[in-house]
Amino acid sequence: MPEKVLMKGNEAIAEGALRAGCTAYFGYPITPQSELPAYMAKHMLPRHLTFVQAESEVAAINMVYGAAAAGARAMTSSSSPGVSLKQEGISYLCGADLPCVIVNVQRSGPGLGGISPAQGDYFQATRGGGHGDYYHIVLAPKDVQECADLTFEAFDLADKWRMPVMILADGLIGQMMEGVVLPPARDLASLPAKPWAVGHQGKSGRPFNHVSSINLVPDELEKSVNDRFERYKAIAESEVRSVSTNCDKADLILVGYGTSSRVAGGAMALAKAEGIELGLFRPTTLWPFPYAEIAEFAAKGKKFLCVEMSMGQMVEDVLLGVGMSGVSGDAAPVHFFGRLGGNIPNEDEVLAAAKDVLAGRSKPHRIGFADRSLGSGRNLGSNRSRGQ
Amino acid sequence: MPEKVLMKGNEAIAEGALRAGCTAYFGYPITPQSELPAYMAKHMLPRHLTFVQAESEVAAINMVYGAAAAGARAMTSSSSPGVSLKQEGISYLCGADLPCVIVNVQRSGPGLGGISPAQGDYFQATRGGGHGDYYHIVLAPKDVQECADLTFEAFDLADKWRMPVMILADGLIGQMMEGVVLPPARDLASLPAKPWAVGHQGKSGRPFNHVSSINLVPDELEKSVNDRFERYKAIAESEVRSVSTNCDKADLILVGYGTSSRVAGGAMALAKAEGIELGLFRPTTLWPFPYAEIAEFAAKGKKFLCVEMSMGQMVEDVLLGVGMSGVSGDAAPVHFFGRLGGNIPNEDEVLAAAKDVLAGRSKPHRIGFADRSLGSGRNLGSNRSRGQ
Amino acid sequence: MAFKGRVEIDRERCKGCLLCIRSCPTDVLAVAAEPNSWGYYPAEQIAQEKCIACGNCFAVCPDVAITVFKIDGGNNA
Amino acid sequence: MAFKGRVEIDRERCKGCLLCIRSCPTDVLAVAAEPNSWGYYPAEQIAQEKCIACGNCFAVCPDVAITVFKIDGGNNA
Amino acid sequence: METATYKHPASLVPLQTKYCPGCGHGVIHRLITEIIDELGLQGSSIVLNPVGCSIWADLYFGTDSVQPAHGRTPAAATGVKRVLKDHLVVCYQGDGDLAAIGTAEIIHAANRGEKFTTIFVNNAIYGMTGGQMAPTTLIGQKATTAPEGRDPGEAGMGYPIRVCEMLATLEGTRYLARGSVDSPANVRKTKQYIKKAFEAQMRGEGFTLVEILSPCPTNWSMKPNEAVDWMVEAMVPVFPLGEIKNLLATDGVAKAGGVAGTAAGGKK
Amino acid sequence: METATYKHPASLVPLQTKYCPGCGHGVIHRLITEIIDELGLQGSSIVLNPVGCSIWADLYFGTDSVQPAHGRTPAAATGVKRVLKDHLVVCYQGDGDLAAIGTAEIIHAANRGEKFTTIFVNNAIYGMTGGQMAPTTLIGQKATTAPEGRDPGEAGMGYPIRVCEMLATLEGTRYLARGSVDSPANVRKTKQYIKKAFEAQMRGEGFTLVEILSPCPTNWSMKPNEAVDWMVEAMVPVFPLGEIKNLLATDGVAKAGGVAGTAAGGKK
Amino acid sequence: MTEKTFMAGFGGQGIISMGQAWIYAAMKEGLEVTFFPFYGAEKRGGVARASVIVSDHEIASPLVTKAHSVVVMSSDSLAIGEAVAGPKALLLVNSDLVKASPARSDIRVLRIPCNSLAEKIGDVKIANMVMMGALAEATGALKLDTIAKVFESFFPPSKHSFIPKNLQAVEAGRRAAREA
Amino acid sequence: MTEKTFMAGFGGQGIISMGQAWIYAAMKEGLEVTFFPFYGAEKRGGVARASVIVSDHEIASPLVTKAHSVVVMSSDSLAIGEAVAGPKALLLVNSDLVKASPARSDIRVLRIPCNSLAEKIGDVKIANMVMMGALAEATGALKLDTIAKVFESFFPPSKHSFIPKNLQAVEAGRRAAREA
Ligand SMILES: Cc1ncc(C[n+]2csc(CCOP(=O)(O)OP(=O)(O)O)c2C)c(N)n1
Ligand SMILES: Cc1ncc(C[n+]2csc(CCOP(=O)(O)OP(=O)(O)O)c2C)c(N)n1
Ligand code: SF4
Ligand code: SF4
Ligand code: SF4
Ligand code: SF4
Ligand code: SF4
Ligand code: SF4
Ligand SMILES: [Mg+2]
Ligand SMILES: [Mg+2]
Repeated sequence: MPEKVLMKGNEAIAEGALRAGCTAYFGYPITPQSELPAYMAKHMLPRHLTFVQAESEVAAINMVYGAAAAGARAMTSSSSPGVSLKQEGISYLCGADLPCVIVNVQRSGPGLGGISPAQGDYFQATRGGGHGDYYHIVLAPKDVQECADLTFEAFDLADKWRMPVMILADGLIGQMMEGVVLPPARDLASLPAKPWAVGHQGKSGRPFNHVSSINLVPDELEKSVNDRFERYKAIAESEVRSVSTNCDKADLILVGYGTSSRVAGGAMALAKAEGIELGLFRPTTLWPFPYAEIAEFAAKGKKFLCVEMSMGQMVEDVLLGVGMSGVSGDAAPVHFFGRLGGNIPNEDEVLAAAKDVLAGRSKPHRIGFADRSLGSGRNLGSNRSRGQ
Repeated sequence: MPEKVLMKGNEAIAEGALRAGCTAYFGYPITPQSELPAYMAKHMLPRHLTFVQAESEVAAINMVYGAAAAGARAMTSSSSPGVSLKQEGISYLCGADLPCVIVNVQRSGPGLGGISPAQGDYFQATRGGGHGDYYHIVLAPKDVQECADLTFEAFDLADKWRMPVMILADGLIGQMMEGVVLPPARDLASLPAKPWAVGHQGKSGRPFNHVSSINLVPDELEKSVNDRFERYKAIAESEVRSVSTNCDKADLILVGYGTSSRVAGGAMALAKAEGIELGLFRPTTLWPFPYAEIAEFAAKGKKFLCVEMSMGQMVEDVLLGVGMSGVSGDAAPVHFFGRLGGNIPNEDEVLAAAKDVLAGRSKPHRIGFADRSLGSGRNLGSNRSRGQ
Repeated sequence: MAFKGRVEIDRERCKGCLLCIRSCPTDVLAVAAEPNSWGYYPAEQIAQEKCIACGNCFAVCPDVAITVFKIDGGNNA
Repeated sequence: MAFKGRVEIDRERCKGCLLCIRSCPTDVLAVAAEPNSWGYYPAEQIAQEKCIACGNCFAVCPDVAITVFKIDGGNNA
Repeated sequence: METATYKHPASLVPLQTKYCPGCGHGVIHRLITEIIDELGLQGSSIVLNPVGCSIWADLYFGTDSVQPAHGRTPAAATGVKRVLKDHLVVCYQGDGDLAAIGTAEIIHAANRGEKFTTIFVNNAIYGMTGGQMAPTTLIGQKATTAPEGRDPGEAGMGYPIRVCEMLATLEGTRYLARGSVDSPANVRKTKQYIKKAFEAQMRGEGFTLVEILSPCPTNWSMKPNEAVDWMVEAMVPVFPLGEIKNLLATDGVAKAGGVAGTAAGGKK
Repeated sequence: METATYKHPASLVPLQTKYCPGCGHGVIHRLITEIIDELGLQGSSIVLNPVGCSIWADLYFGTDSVQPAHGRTPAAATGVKRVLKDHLVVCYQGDGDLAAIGTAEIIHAANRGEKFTTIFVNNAIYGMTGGQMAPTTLIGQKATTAPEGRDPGEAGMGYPIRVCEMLATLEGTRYLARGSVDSPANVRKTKQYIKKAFEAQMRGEGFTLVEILSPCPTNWSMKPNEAVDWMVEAMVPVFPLGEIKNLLATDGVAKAGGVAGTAAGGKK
Repeated sequence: MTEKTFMAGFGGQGIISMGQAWIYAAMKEGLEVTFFPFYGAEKRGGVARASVIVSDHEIASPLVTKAHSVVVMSSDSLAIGEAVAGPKALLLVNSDLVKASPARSDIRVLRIPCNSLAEKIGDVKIANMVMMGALAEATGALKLDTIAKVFESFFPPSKHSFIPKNLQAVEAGRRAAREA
Repeated sequence: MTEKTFMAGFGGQGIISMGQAWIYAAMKEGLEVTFFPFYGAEKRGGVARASVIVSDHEIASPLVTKAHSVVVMSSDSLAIGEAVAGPKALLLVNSDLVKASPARSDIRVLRIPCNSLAEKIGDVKIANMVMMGALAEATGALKLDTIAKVFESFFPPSKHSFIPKNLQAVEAGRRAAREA
């Protein structure tokens, strides 16, 4: 087995990208992902690969657009406000069917908010914060190992499906250090050909390639979107990923991704120690979301407790999944526990929330009715400094 | 009764804003809303009001941020790609609790897409295309009269709840001309005071005001978001609006907003002529969405057919509403009919889709499974030109 | 260095902007009386023989509707 | 135009950057031996009597930790 | 015997364009493709066409093309050129695209000395969206968003931006020239500017840009010939023609003439 | 009897700042607030603090404040000033904020002649995010994103941008000066620049900006005194101090000295 | 009464102003109106098209798909106009420019020599007003009995001198429709 | 075995490198590790804190809330360290800088004079390594028997000359913990 190395999540994403054959990185500094561009600068420049500190996130995503159009495995990374600025660009990338990898190491919002970890960009990532009908694959690493592995795979998925793939991490995942076994580096020559990319037209003799998202003929544009959605359907069928633990034995399933799934896992262990069985369901792909899996659990009458570092976003997908089950929402109630603003839920709070659900002490989550059980536990993530 | 005047939707939005006391407009040109800034320029400059053609949509939304912070009734308008660029700014406005009005006259995406009417930005508008947990009111006018009326009201709602209010129209609504009775102009002196705004501190003697969205102390940021969500709850309770027509008599309810609701209304009339009863449910507020109303219909076992100029976005909210009903999704199935790319559904297609639902010929809409009944009807919105 | 020349104008390509006409030093061109199928009144040669193949008309034509030919042995210093 | 002067340094406000020290023309200031409660070693007056109230130390102090007093009648041309 | 001395370039697709009669884009397309032909680069050229009337350009250029978001053409061109270092990369931009929404992108591409060539079509108006004020709109010139004319006074609409002169202050720029398509002579000069820029790019020198004054009869509400006259009378005095900065290896002495004059532009 | 001749300004909140020891932001805050005191504008001043280390500025300025998105400070200041025409509006920006992400916003605010004053703190680095390259980073200067130093050559990292010289090409700018906080004398000169700019703003003249060279010992990995020395030795030669452009009504003769020199900057 | 009209013609032929005048007059006659011009990206040329509806009750979809009446001003727009025509629709063609005959036989065709009638009045630009008069007459949707007054508020004062010619054009159109 | 440690101290005291060395050594001893430093916006000063977990099985939450062991390097961080300490936790304090006594009585306190031990070895900067030695000894979580080899790969070659002193520091810490 190859050696384990110690890395930050941000660095593992960077190294995973390099090993996947990323030859063009464009980014703009922002906490808590700045180690990522720094790592790229350090390792790409000596190898004469393209590293550009762009003038802004908007420029960075459009540089990715250009590099991807030219056939490179291209990447950008940022954190929440910076990712908002990329929304037009992401919509263009999707509209032009360009593969690339986009990393969002989420921090707390809205607005400038804070720089501590959060999961408030789930809607943006999975519903297209940009304009128009589009989706792209969203992968949520839960640890440093997955930072490397999922990023490595992201480039393949992007090329395979000709779409951006987003790595949706958060400040904790990005800043955390763990041991990681790195995937072996790809041989650039082994990467798939991109006959649609621009460049070297003369040598190949193919017709001219035009990378573009415009189509002013409604029927044609409609067809191109329909065709893209056919691809989405194929992706939903073949690429959806999730991990279930102990869900058969338990009546209540904790649902969380990334950091939240780690905390939920901790709560599950605490519960077990107290003789309470809890399940854990972790979507690894947030788009496509594992609706069918949720529906199956719902059909068995399981209860759900969604754990998020937000006011409740993924919970909507769980509700939609339950809606596909054929049983009524009352038969498979979905509860929610969230912390935010840079606060990370802890195992004890989650366990307490789970006990509340099991004991019938808490009401299910109601979209648009804000009936949320929000903790007010101790703050460990505070950056308060002396004197203020 | 005051006289009816003939106006484009874009102009009615502009005039509604001026009558509501909008004294500061910032925008960047984009089809199909360019008449709006042109109208503003023509009518604001001679009155020495603030009209600025900004260097970009990003600048425009941040100018709105400044003007709103200074207490003005401020507004910006754009269309889909431009609104994507405003997402960071919108998140900031929400995070700083600033009132303003943002207009999106939607065109077809993703990317550059087309310039013809579409409704592909529903997710972006209602789920926060920007980062972090936030919502804001979204109003969907269905005709030129509502362009004026809802925009006029939008400023009041924005001030009342201290949040941006979005007018979500589309190219058809914006470009269409109809007769409209304009609301009487507000007396600027009668507008509510804004003790939180910056300026004139010396005269008032109040403590200094700091308009900001930053809070690096997680507990404090969490509290501020929680407080804001309490406000959201109050809004959901008091500001939700919708119009139901013939829903009691019908087994199948057409659901649509804006242009789609007009077309659905046309289909309903055609159906009636054939002796078929259809209902029409039109949300006027897209956020807060009338979930309770949908749930009530679902509880009565109604079927739904969502009509959108998209691949299916609002339909998710209808599904969520059904999920709140206590009946299973099978008991109140939700179907979907969409046209896009600048194609506008027509009455006949919608009627045909409704008949399919009633006859059990079509499958319900499945999120993530792309089981959609997309028409391929004749294209009337095409801009194909000769010779190409 | 003037040559003897000749121009061809693609009537259907021409949009009738008339910029070629004003730029011709020898008044070879004028607007046609009949529109093309797009409804534009194209430029046409009214004094082909005066053409010196200078390429001015070609230079300013936004629609590349003109081809200029140099007639060999037609040098007239 | 030099005056007789005096400076006060807020030990707790001072972050020990020592920029004041190098800018004092008459070497009034030096770094203290004991840290303040933040752990910084602040500037302190070692030759208060040499102060000419020039304000140089104040001018460069990033933490506005210094107040300069002019002592009236203390002109010494 | 006859020889066609001036004819349709091979790299220009033989299509009727969607541009209005008398629009300058067509001439500029021809110049670019003629040079691509002359340099034998058709099979290794990439044109980035902007959002603006020249959004159609990819229909007309017989080369590979990339169509990025409005104003971000220089950023996308950076991505393309960094990947395809031996290709001719042409970044085609309008004045709204380049000098308004894309200001940051052009300045930083120029400052980084990106090795592509920008063709900057200055028609002092937003063509595609129907005649709004551009950053290069002249004082007093009418636009839908400046119905009484651009007013840098009370309305605070600012002044026409001289892009070449502004970019000349950046060290990454090697060649900045301003041409015009008003007359055969200026069309020919403009072609020489573009050719110099393309050649410099292929030699791997730094950032090159050719600004081209170009008529938009439609949105200026003029006939094509009036438009051309107005360019000469009104635009050229504000946007002086010539090589604003030339630090090219082959051109010997550096010229930076245009800049000092403009610095005091506030007094004009 | 004693009089406090140099003391804490009334408009500066008496708090220990969060800035690092030897950071230039503190001095600059003091200068601004001293002038606000002198002009009697505390109750009618609005400071817009950027995203950058000076994100904290609203804690320290005893005035109303507005905190906009990173780089968009000039856009937000435009909104504020257009609404509150009789207020002193101070737009405080770092070099990442102003010269990178906010390039378009500063250029267009300047070109429109917006009647606020920008205080541009040039510390040649991204302070808050931990030492990335800024547009004003010097050639060879190390940064986390330029681990071997800024390299305008193969790495294509571009050149330090001289903001005042670039803005001087825009007609909307009335007063552009560059100061430094390296020494008492330069601190005093800088104060005069700021005061001129504020006074011009209150007279309703056009766009005014004072760039201030400022140390970031933390990210330069230097002691405060080394940082100040480096400013004088390394930064000032690249960013010459003085009034780069002065077209103020009260200052008589227009100066635009800095600009011509910079135009040929490519050769330096 | 609901009259759904589809108008098509070459850009610059005044399709937009015809539609606007039509619904303005309708509004003044107390009707509900809606007018949607298909907008394109080309600045000049291309086919200009509009959906125009006037009705004595609320109008649902503003999109005309099965038009009661279709106006075709140029030969280019004949095909598109025919395609939108509903069963038994009325097709008004500008016979001066449209030489071809419609393919459909299930619709009623009225040929109005708009250009020549307009030229007779002295301005080919008012061919659209000739057509509007014909449309009113043939459909009966608008009375146009107060059209003189209506034009006064429709046209800005600077254009009031053109009103008499426009009225003549409308009248010529009505007559042509009656006689056709 | 799972050892959840919370480390806190004044910025610049090497909290981050202590945590990194700790988990690096643990990883080399075959354990699962996770380290999360709370990151703030201030560049200098403020309390540096880290959640550090080593375990012989997969680690769930990387966040330490009920710490088994707490390291407190400065007086500032005592309160915060105590708050995170779990029941019967072990609290290691740098007795040279932390003069106050912990408020909690349910926890075991070890006072290690890190600074003075480090100064004795010749560099106050290695106080953190003294603490690391003490932590290993007191918790038994790490053996540190191959620490010399571990340091060789942990430190970049340019810093290898400092390894002997670091080893001495670790050893001094172990001894101090044994004796405390
Ligand atoms: C983000 C965004 N904003 C605005 C637009 C609308 N838009 C299209 S082209 C254009 C400007 C065209 O002007 P210019 O760049 O000068 O090109 P021209 O048409 O004059 O050649 C604008 C604002 C858009 N497509 N995308
Ligand atoms: C949209 C966005 N991008 C990036 C950031 C991260 N960020 C915060 S401050 C900053 C730059 C700080 O540098 P500068 O403007 O030079 O100010 P300084 O800290 O040096 O005073 C950046 C990139 C952000 N907050 N928002
Ligand atoms: S080539 Fe010269 S002479 Fe001949 S038609 Fe053209 S412009 Fe006239
Ligand atoms: S310049 Fe070209 S398009 Fe214009 S009239 Fe002459 S031939 Fe026709
Ligand atoms: S005021 Fe002048 S002389 Fe006195 S301590 Fe300060 S710098 Fe020295
Ligand atoms: S300049 Fe100020 S902060 Fe720095 S040492 Fe002197 S008094 Fe202290
Ligand atoms: S609108 Fe102007 S720029 Fe656009 S094609 Fe027409 S003339 Fe050319
Ligand atoms: S990081 Fe630099 S700019 Fe920021 S506070 Fe510290 S010294 Fe100042
Ligand atoms: Mg233009
Ligand atoms: Mg900086």
